[in-house]
Amino acid sequence: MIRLDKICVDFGGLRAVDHASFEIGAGRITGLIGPNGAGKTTAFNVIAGAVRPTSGRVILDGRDITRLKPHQRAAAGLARTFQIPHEFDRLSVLENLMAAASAPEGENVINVIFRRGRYAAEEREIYDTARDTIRLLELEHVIDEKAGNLSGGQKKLVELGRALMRKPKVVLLDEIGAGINRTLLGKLADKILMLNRERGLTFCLIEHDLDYVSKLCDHVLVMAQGTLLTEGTVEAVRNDERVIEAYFGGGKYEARL
Amino acid sequence: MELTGLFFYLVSLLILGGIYALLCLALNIQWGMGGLFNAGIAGFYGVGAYSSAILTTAASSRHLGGYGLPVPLGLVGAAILAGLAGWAVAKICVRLKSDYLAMASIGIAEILRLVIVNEDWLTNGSLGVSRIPRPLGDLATGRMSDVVFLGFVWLVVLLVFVASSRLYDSPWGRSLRAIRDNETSAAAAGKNIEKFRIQTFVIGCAVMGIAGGLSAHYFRFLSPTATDPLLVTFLVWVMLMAGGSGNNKGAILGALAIWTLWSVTEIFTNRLPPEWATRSSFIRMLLVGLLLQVVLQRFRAGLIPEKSPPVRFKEEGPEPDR
Amino acid sequence: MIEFINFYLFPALTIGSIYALGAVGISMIFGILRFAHFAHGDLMTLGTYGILAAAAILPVNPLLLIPFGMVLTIVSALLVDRLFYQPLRALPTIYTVISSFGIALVFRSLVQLIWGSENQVFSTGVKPPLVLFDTIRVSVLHLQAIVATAIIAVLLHFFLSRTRTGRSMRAVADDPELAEVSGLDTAKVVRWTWIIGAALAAIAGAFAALNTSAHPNLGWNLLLPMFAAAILGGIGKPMGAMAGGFLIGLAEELSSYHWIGDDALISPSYKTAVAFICMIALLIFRPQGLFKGRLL
Amino acid sequence: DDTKIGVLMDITGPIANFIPPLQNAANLAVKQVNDQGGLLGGTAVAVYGDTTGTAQGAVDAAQKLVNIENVPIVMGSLMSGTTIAAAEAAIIPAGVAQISPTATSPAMTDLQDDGLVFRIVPSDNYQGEILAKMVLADGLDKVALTYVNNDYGVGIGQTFQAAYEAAGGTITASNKHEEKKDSYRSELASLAKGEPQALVVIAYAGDSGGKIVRQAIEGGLFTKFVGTDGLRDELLIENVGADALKTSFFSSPTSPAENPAQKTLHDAFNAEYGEGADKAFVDQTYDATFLALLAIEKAGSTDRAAMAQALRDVAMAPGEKVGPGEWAKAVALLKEGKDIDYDGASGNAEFDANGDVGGYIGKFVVDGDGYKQVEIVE
Amino acid sequence: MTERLSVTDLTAGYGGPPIIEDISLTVEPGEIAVILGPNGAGKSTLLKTIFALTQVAAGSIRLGAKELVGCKTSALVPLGVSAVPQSKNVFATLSVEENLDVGTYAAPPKDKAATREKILALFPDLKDKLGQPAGELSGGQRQMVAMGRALMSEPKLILLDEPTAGLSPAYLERIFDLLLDIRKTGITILMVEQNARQALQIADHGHILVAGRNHVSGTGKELLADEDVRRLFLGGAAA
Ligand SMILES: Nc1ncnc2c1ncn2[C@@H]1O[C@H](COP(=O)(O)OP(=O)(O)OP(=O)(O)O)[C@@H](O)[C@H]1O
Ligand SMILES: Nc1ncnc2c1ncn2[C@@H]1O[C@H](COP(=O)(O)OP(=O)(O)OP(=O)(O)O)[C@@H](O)[C@H]1O
Ligand SMILES: [Mg+2]
Ligand SMILES: [Mg+2]
Repeated sequence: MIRLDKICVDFGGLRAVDHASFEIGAGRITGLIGPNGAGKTTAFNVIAGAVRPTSGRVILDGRDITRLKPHQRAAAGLARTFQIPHEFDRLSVLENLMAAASAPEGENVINVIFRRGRYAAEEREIYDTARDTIRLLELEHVIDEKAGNLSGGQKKLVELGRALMRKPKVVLLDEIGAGINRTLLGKLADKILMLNRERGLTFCLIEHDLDYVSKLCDHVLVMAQGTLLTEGTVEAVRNDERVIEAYFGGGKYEARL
Repeated sequence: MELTGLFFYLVSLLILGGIYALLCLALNIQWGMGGLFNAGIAGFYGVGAYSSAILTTAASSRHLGGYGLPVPLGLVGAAILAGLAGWAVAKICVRLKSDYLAMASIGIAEILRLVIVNEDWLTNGSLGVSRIPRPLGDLATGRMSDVVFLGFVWLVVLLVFVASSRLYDSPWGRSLRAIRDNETSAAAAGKNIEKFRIQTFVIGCAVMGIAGGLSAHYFRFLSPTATDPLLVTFLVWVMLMAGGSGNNKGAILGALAIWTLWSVTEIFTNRLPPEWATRSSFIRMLLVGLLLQVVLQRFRAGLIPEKSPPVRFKEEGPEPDR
Repeated sequence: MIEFINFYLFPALTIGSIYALGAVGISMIFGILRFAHFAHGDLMTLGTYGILAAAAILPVNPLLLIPFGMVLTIVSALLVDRLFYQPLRALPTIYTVISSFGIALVFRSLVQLIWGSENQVFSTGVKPPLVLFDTIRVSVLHLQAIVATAIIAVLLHFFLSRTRTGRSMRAVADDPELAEVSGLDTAKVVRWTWIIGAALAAIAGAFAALNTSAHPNLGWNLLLPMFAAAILGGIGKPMGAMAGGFLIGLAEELSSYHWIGDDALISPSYKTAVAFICMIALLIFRPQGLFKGRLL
Repeated sequence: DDTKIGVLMDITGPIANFIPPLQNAANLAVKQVNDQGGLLGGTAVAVYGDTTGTAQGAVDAAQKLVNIENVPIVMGSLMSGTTIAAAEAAIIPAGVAQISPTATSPAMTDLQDDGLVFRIVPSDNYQGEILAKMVLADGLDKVALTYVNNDYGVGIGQTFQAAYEAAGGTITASNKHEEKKDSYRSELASLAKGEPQALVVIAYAGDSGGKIVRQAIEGGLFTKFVGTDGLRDELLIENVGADALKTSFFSSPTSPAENPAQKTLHDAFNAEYGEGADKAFVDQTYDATFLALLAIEKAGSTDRAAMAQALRDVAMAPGEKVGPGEWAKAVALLKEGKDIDYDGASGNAEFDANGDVGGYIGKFVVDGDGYKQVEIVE
Repeated sequence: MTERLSVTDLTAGYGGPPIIEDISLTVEPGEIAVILGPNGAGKSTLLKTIFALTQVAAGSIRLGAKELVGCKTSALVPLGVSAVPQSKNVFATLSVEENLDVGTYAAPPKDKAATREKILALFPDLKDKLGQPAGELSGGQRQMVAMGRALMSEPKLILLDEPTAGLSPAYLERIFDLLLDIRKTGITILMVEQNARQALQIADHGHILVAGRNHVSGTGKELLADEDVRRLFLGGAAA
């Protein structure tokens, strides 16, 4: 589905991503883990077009999208969330979600001024989808709150909600779990599994909570220092010496119950 | 003060108020919806004013012209040329963040002003363009022609109001406000930021051009004194903020309220004792400056604050519920 | 060459000094309080008239009276901030911008009410310029302005990089709320911003008025190039603003030098445009300013 | 009873610094009227309108004068841009007469004004041509020219250039400069090329004109200057000193030599305000105001329709001469049914069909702290 | 010289209806207390209220004998209170070095160089980033800078809003180890966590906030063992 081909990203003197090559398989839920500063977010940014790689190519469904702008990639079916929430702070939660939808008729100036009937049906559908998504995210009680006034975790949920509004083929989730209550996160994981199974959506998620990763992902990529360290099933990766050293530490505070 | 006098003063107040209302609506599209900090309103206003003036006047040896078009066509020309100027500016500057765009647009307006003042062949420089016709010129003469013109101006205001309300209350407007709030995330949601911003800027500038054109027809004479940033750019900003940015009704109300304030203060300062007569203008400026502070402190969010358009739907039926 | 030095370079540096001193305040206010202070030019005017008023009583070199102007501008700035800007701080900055625009009108009309609107000169008669090496003619005032600005630049640099208040300024400029959480007294930083900005505005006004004459529109007329200078230097970079001021001054004046052939490169009528073209070009190609200021 | 006259001036805005003496001039005329028996048997009151130096402000202020204050005649304004906009959009439609003291733009001539708009100052074209003659007569056949880029400077500057070159003079360099800059040294450096004998400066002493002269002297570029009424201002002497201007001369609209009107006015002005009679456009402003007051008196009422004709009647020959300050005399003559002819400090105010005046241009040189008229060109 | 933090009947919000109501809790010197709860429950609001960033409607907050309600935010650091906000917790344009330095302006540590060394030893990743603007760091690195800044002033009471959000398991371990360490020196710690299961293992006390009210309190062990708590707040069944 998405393939990174020898991607390098340089920030000034620092090479944040160093000849990284990996693939996010179609229809799968792939996990991307690695120590802080490994280059995971940067890799996402390269895929989504927010950062232009110094060298290398990004392939989506066999098509080279390295030169496309972020909005063109979004139109090609790519949706993403941001690690640090990027909400539309003066729009309400509902509007945040609706604004994220694609609305070809309603975003046409001529239609808007002269032919308003043209986008009514489209708008209705966007509205319904937004309501459903908000229900799922348990944000109904703040539906009319300005997104800028939400709590840190609620902003993350809105972040996820906007990505789901895009009707995407691939969704990149950057630490959606950090700051989300674990019980709710469990429910979201169920939803992601359902979307993956029923609609064939492809997911790639960066996460530090291994329980969550292992519940969702059958395949895990491990990045360290800008390159792919290893990949495999969660179990395999968990037991990999290099990964333990670079990433897990002693496992003193057990997350499992 | 006799009643007819009062009437005609009101007419003039509403004509200029209407022209300012157009400028405010235009700025509201750019700033209120799009977050584009245009501080060069005077430039686009000037382009519109001179375009319409040159297109509709008879030939003159002193400046370009002699097209003698009817006024409505002149205004269309004003909209197109100001829109084009806006497009060129937007092409270069639209990536800039708000305050930087402000500075760039101030600079561009100043450059446009210099062109107007210096390129005699085009605009007759500081000597100005005279004998600019009024629309429906033969319908009335003398003071009555102001009444006709008033109707004309407010018809334009109404059209622009309807159009901009539709823009505001639409997916287009919503996406625009989303871009205003967060560009990165709007791009990730598939919005072509550049396209949206250029559209916004051009629409706003075209309306500013129309406002400029209308004022040229109202003054019947156009010289660079009509494009002073103080009375065009800054005052319009004051009006929009006072009226409530992000709200079209607020924009119009703000324009009328502040213009009235600006104009009427002089009537009162003229009533000061004669020793003060020579200083009354400064007292008036002082008053305007202080009243502005009062407005800002008392009506923080403007007379009519920004309100997102309702997005509720009736449970059945596809029509938006307004 | 001599012509270039006498008629282009020194005047350009003088104008540059004036822009630079004004731009520092604009840049700092922009950086820390995050708004374009439209009353800054008129603050300059106010300072100038303060000095003028003192000069009417004390017949000494007006440069010695600059402290009077500084006191006036500092007090006015602090007062205005307290009464008008501060209550608006929680709102989007555009409100403060608009408010400062109204304050500009207030300052200007006060100057006109109190001192009248006619031009006023500090001293009459043409002062013979200093002649160096028989060929270089430079006015004493210009030298004073340039040297004073250089000294102020050094002091300012010292203040910003060595004192705790100076260094806190950068943190407050970055994120006032977090600065407050980190225990920095933002109110104090804001106060110092006004004090420095206003003091330098008075000095700039004094040089501008001495160079020509004082009138109520003095500062307003200088405002736009000073903004250009602040941006050129990078917002929130006082030292950059200094450099930006000089660059704008140089660009304006030197653009009409006959670099190629005998004709002015750019008609002097378009002098002001040069400043803006520089600024716009910079904004497009290097939006963080020449010296890497904050991206807004 | 109060009778109002409208006084429209660009009080705030770009030319604010010129205004105070002009307000004094207008107030002086009103005061003299009231001291000498009043207007229409009551008190004359000047109601000010501030154009803010912009077209919008001008129209707005004029609307208030004609509609709210109900004045029968408007004196003003000063800049051509504001004068014409006010006239076209507010004053002419209301059928009110208007007399501008200083609007020099040629566009004033062809206004479609139903004969309502007058001015007391010659069109730029006129002063420019006379100035060309004057410069050549002074033996200067190679000069540099700089004029300020506004209606005043461009009007006179361009006519001067054309007339001067047509009469055989050489302009070594000429440029148009922006107002309000701090340094004109780079312009001056290029103007000094080609060995001109003098620099012709068409600009205001209070703004670019004064700075240009000063910086030219400081830079050692020019020693001789030729200026117009905008530069002929005591401020200039104050600014650069009389010594530096010894060889310079200035042109300014004036009245015939035998007419002592100007001195009368200046004495009265300085007696009232201490100083300032010599400032640019004081004469014209006073005359225009006085004429407007005379016109009301002549019309015998504040009937707008009668104003334009009344203004012509009191301003133009034939008639018994009256001058500045002679209000009581004028009223007495009008009471007797006699025709009067006001000859003012700035000229004899003989309007042509367009409401323009021809007039006299005087040549002035610096004399002590002031200026002295040495010659008159017609 | 350490003091207890006691919050009594605290009601506060952002100008509208109160977000937290009648909250009472105490944290003894040298204790770690952790606040848990669903998103939007008011956890951050509680921390912000202690740090004088919201509007208090009722109640009191005492550090030892000193009443904190009514203090200015900037006055708290000199009193020995330090905070790490949940988001926007670094000065993005300042370098890492300067970010750490800012922590010392209001309350200079006894030995600045030594403190700085200690912090860099704790977060070795920051060592080669000292000159880099904090805005260019990865999410986890920012978290480290924010903690570092708060520790630079050697506080008596430290308020942490989700200090481990976005940190790798290895860093989570380090931070919790560190918290246990500094607790030993008598410093009081109050933190909000969503990595709740881990946090309860080091916490002396836990408080679960729901909809702005204190729902359950108990020792860390009690809460971990409580079946309802596990199911409703710790994602118990899911794992
Ligand atoms: N804009 C930038 N300029 C300079 N360096 C950057 C920039 N963005 C990221 N970096 C650096 O690149 C490296 C990789 O950052 P990245 O954000 O991809 O890490 P990450 O794997 O997502 O880490 P985390 O789990 O902490 O979020 C880091 O060392 C970071 O400091
Ligand atoms: N500045 C604000 N203005 C208005 N309401 C706010 C503001 N900040 C937060 N809120 C509201 O207060 C409630 C509690 O927010 P708070 O940030 O305290 O939650 P939290 O418990 O920290 O959640 P999370 O775990 O998601 O960070 C939320 O419903 C939020 O919408
Ligand atoms: Mg990351
Ligand atoms: Mg929180």
